[in-house]
Amino acid sequence: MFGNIKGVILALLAGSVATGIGALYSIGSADLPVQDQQPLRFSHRLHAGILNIQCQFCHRYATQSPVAGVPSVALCQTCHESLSEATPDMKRLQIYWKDKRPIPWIRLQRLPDHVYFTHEMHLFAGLSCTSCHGKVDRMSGTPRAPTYEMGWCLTCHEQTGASQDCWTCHK
Amino acid sequence: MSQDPQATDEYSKQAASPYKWEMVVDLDRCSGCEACVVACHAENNIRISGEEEAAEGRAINWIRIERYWEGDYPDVKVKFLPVMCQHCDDAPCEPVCPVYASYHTPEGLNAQVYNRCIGVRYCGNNCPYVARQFNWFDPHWDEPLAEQLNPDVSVRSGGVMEKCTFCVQRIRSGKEAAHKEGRRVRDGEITPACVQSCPTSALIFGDRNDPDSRVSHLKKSRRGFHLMESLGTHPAVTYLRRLSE
Amino acid sequence: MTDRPTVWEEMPKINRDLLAPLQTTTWIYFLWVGALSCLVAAGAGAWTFQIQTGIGQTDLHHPIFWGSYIASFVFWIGVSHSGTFISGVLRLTNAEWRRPVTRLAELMTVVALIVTALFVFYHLGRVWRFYYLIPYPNQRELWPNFRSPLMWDATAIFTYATASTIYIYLPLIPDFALARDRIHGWRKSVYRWLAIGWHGSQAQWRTLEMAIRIITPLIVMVMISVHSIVGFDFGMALVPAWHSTIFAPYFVVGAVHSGLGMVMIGLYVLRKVYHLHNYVRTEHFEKLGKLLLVTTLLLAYMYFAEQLTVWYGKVPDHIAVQHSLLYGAYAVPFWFMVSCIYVIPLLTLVWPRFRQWPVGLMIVGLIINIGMYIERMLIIVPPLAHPRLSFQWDEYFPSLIELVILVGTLALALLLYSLAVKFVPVISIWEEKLGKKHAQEH
Amino acid sequence: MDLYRRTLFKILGLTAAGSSLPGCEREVHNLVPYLLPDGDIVPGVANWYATTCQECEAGCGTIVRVMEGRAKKIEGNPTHPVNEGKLCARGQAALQGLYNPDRLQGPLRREGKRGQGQFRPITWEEGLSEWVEQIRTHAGKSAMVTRPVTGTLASLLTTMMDSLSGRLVMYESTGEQTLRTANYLSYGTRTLPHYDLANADYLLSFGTPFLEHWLSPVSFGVAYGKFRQGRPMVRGRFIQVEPRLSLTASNADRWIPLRPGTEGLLAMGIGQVLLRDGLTNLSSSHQASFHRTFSAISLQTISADTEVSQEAITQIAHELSSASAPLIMGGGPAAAQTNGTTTLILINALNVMIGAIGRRGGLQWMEPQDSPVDLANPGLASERTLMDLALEFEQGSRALLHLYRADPLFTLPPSLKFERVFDHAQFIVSFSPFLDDSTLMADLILPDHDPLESWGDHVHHDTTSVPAWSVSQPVVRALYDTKPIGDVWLDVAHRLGGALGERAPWNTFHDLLKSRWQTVLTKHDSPRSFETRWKETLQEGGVWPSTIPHHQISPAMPSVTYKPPQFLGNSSDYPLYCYPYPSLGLHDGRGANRPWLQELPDPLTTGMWGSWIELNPTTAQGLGIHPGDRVRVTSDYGSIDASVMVFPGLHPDMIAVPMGQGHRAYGRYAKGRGVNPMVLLGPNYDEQSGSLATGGTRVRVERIKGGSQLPMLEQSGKNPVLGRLQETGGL
Repeated sequence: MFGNIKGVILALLAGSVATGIGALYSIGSADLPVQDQQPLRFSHRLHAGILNIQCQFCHRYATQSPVAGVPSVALCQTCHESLSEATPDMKRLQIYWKDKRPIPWIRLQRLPDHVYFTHEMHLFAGLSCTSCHGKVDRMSGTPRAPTYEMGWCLTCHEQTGASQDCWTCHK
Repeated sequence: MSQDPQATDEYSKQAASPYKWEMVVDLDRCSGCEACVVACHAENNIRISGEEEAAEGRAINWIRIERYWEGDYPDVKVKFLPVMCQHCDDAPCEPVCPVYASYHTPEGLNAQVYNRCIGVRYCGNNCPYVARQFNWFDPHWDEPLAEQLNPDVSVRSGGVMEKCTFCVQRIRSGKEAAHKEGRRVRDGEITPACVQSCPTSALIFGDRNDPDSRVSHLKKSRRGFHLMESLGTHPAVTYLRRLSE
Repeated sequence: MTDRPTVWEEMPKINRDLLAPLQTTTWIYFLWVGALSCLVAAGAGAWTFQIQTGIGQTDLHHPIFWGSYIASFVFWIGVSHSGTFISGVLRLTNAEWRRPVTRLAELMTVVALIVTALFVFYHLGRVWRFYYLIPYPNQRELWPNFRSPLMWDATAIFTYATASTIYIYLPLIPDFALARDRIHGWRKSVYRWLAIGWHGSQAQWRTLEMAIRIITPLIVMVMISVHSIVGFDFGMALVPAWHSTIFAPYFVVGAVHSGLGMVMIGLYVLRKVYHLHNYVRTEHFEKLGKLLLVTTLLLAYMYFAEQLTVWYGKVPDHIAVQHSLLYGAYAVPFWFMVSCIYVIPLLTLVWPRFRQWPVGLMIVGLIINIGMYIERMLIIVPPLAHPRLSFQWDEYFPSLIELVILVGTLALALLLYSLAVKFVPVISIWEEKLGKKHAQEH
Repeated sequence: MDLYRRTLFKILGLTAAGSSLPGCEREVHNLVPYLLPDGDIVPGVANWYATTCQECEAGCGTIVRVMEGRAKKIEGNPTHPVNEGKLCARGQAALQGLYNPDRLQGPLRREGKRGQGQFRPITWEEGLSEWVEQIRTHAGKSAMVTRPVTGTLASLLTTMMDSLSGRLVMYESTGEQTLRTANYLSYGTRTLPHYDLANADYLLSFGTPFLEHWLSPVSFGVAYGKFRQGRPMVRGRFIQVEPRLSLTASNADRWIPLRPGTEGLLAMGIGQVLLRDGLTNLSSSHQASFHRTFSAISLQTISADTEVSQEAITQIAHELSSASAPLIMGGGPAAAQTNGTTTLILINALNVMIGAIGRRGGLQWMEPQDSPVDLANPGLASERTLMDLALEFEQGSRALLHLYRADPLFTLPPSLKFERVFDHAQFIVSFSPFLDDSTLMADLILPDHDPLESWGDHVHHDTTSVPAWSVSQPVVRALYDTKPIGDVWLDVAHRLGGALGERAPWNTFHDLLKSRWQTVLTKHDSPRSFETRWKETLQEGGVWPSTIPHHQISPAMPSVTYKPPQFLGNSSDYPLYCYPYPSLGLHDGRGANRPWLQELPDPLTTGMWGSWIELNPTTAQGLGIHPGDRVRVTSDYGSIDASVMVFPGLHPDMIAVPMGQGHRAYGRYAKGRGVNPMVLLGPNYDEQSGSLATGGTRVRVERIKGGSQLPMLEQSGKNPVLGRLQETGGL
């Protein structure tokens, strides 16, 4: 009897501690709802993969700005002007262009306000887009890294010898 | 201006930073005009506390001009003392933080990581300069005042300690620019908002590791002193005494 | 002398008397618990409001970053020392008269510790991030800062809570077994579970006594260290009038002082309510009164030493604080506090006749605790209110929300204690019997 | 500095007004890409645009940090000669004018009775046609009250009001009208000199609040820094003479308090000693006239009346003569008395005696320069002129009132009865972007753009060492349905047609501005095209020559007799002098709707978000008043209630009250906050300049029930014992 109760207590304790630690371990703040309902279906696999367009052709501010930038409708139009409106999505693009309206893309990559991140310095350090964003050229929708949590950033900073000072990334 | 190639080598090493930031406050120049106060508010998204909170003693100022009266009429004198975080090398606020929200950067800055802070406020007690300010509530800006907020600086939520950062966002972008050109930051290239705005140039900012920088020269001035030197906090802010008769 | 009943004859009566609170409940008790629950609900509501809107619901502002929550934290942890000190020290010194007092005091320790922990949470600016304080592996690869006295504090309190739970539990096992055998209904199974198979064999008694003998000196050491560390929270800081070596011992003695006062109150009330006059006798009050006189003198000595040093030293930062206490903004509470914790106890307790008067001793205990609460506030607020830059000097008084939370938490402590009394025999039955046996043997 | 300049110009872009910017998208979950790429704009990277500060008349050059179409920060333009990259608190708070939550978002028409504050939104077409109708109805009866404007806008407004036979009145409550009058009498020019503080080694200032708001405070601030610590081995010495220890005085090496209004007398005493001890460098022709003026009153009497000891007077005189580059400035409270002009003439004469005229480290006038725009400055109006205007409205010769960023109902004492204008005006049009106290009375509100959304220029002809012409450009797109005042007037000119239409052939104010600048920028036969030069001008923020010859002034000693100041109210009922002073942040009240400035602690009392009455500690004690007590200040003209702050640096016979609060309207931050000390003032004028003698009213102070602590930065101020220097490591 004595042993039994001890066992139960221990099991309960161990269980709750493990669950608690597990929950606390992964707790973070950078998550966004994973939804990919963009105003028009855009395929990175098609553009970056099959057509082999370089990332920075569209995301053209990546080397000079903290943000990589979303291409303007005008930039889409440089190619799409000469293409026939084959799909409904391409037709939708034309409507935006004719209405002179920007496309209200839904944001999937975002860091919390307390994080300072700059594409500029990461590209300057020689990182490629895929190091963080994954194999974009194989993703049909909008690519999204599994997580942009602090531990994930730190792993790379540790490996590459980049600064691990808090104020490098926290603002 | 240091063009020493070794300096660049040093920068590529991560262990020690080549910079030690220092501010000099020349009390003989300071006129107490408070341009720095508004500059700091504009640059650092400091909340508008409002009348009620201000009356409670909760108005947040990363830099404040303390005013001390001396003597009685007609021999009255006023002394102004701009006080901001002194970025002490032996900062009393750092060891007491239970979660490392307050810590020392390799560049000699006394950092506060807002999202790590849980608001025990021990650091605030332990700062002899009362430089640390606390967000008692979530901040609020009447629309569209929030359009002005600086995207380079976080908006601090309620329950978080904050204080002067020497405008770390400006330091960061200054270093990035220098790093891309493979050189050291030049003297005067980085100016915190208060230093930039100060009409009388009472505030000077620079790298104390650079022997030719203005702060390195001014630090050696015979007028120089540190606030509460006896506490041994080794501040990175040097005051230059106001001369009087 | 011969017609006096033997221990063995007295046993059933002891069992009956001391298990009575567990078995019978009056409507007054329900009223009392109901009233306390309302207060607790009000406190909970106030805390929820504070979390929702912000810690600014307190009257705190810079430079007074700590106020009534920390003062209450210190106060309650002081109260928690009563149990350990009385039962621990008295057990160590084999003081026979301790027997009816220990359990009651140990219960206070546990209740006070629960309340103490709550104040830490009230105080946090972002309480929903409290887990940053816990050392555990996490994806951020961050640990808490063990250089911070607050982490020492958290560790010490956690240790103390664990140790005192064990400490109160061990002597409870035989009593739980007794309750298991005497009480029916749903509680029986709980008692059975808690009694972990106690059947009073020689081996079990030997083990229990050994365990108590080991843990008693340990818990006394933990107790001293815990309150020293609470003292370090202040003593380690650079705040004028905090930065002092006397804080650690002073806090320990102060804790015992208010703890003894609290025990005095508890003892009187329980004796009155549960008619325990046979067990809690005037002799116990007298002994406790003597102890209280000792702590009064010790505390007054330390306080005097500290204030004299400041006064003679004339360091401006420290003098500013002392001035505000002696004849400045805090003079009224200061002198009130001095009367409460030094003057009144001293003037009353020195009289042997007074020490024979339980009501008077209870009132002195109450006064001491009121005084000690104010003393905690005066330790924290005036030094914070007088930073070295006199431009920032300020004053503080708890806000309504703070007061509601404080009262709610006091109600919670009383509620927990009242509930515990319904569940745990307030006087250690087997120790009482053992005492009787010893008394007869001698 | 050179280095900074180079990197700066890389980032100083051209105006953002024309480019396609994302709208005010609030949804953070949406990414809004540009429809059309804009070469200048990189998302996430700040652009800086040069423009001109319009928060006060100094017109400092500024650069504005703009990110994704929003203005983030205003800093001084490092190349601008006026402020050399620096900017004061008020200039930086201009952002809160742009993003003020209480800005008017489109034209409004009054509903209900005048002054009730009920307005209905209308379209610009409705508003403009009604206005044109009113101009036609009240032909020749227009009047316009504006804050001082310069440059193209000034010339446009002048032209317009000329054509309409209207009257244009530029008014500023701290316009230093007295100084201009005195300078005209002493030096023969109304242009204010450049005070070469940076190169002076001794400054004697009679009340000038040059570090707060006087003339060009940032420019003075820059010079003050150099005056103190800018030269090796030379530290300028600074004496300030005034009855209240102002922020400027608190920086002085010595503050000499004196009886209010006796500054001229003290100047006379100093001059007397200079002449007596032969310390002047006057030509013999001058000697006699100076002697006559300065020896009229004995030194003893002077000392008794001013309350400044003879030793002090003598010492100052000797210090002046032994300094190598002494400078004397007068203004502020010294000018705000009935004898203001006389006082300043005497101070001017002192400058002549010490040879400061035209000297390095003295007073310098620049040679009048060709300006890109007409120097058609109609001159600032004094309060007397405003009274004339009020009379015209009363008599019916004026009927249509235009208001442009002037708030006379707030800034003028009610005792002047300026509301007569509003009572008699048939129709009132306001161009104010805010519903201020005067605009509240308007029939039609046609809100102007914010300065940061508008084109404009600024001519610096006073107080600068070099002439400068600055431009303003829109740094952000207009937030609301407002129209720049220049465009509105041009539009109306076209609608009215006729001669007026011919005189205004431009479609927009921008066209007008460019055409004005074309004449100047191409005048100096620059090989480059105007467009290139114009772009450069916009990038640099204006044009300014590096050096110019100084203008020679031949000063005169006008015959003046010192007259003691006259006060309204007898000394037995009203024992104290009332001294309203412009607040550092709110100035005359225009900053009151900016929360940064409301929360900016007054540097001396550290009060925020309200009004207070300053009393000398001894006076307060005598009246049984404690800090924080509520008091009523009463004059013959009105009364105000506020709480007391004890102020050690105040003449015991005075009370001081900061201006800027007590608005009836002007948005949520200003409305109903504090009290307006102008209520107390009576119609007392300086005879020669027609300026209101703001220091010329007597008051009494009584304790009333209640008492509330004003928000203060100095928290120890709650306790009068505290607040003195304890330990600061020895400043």
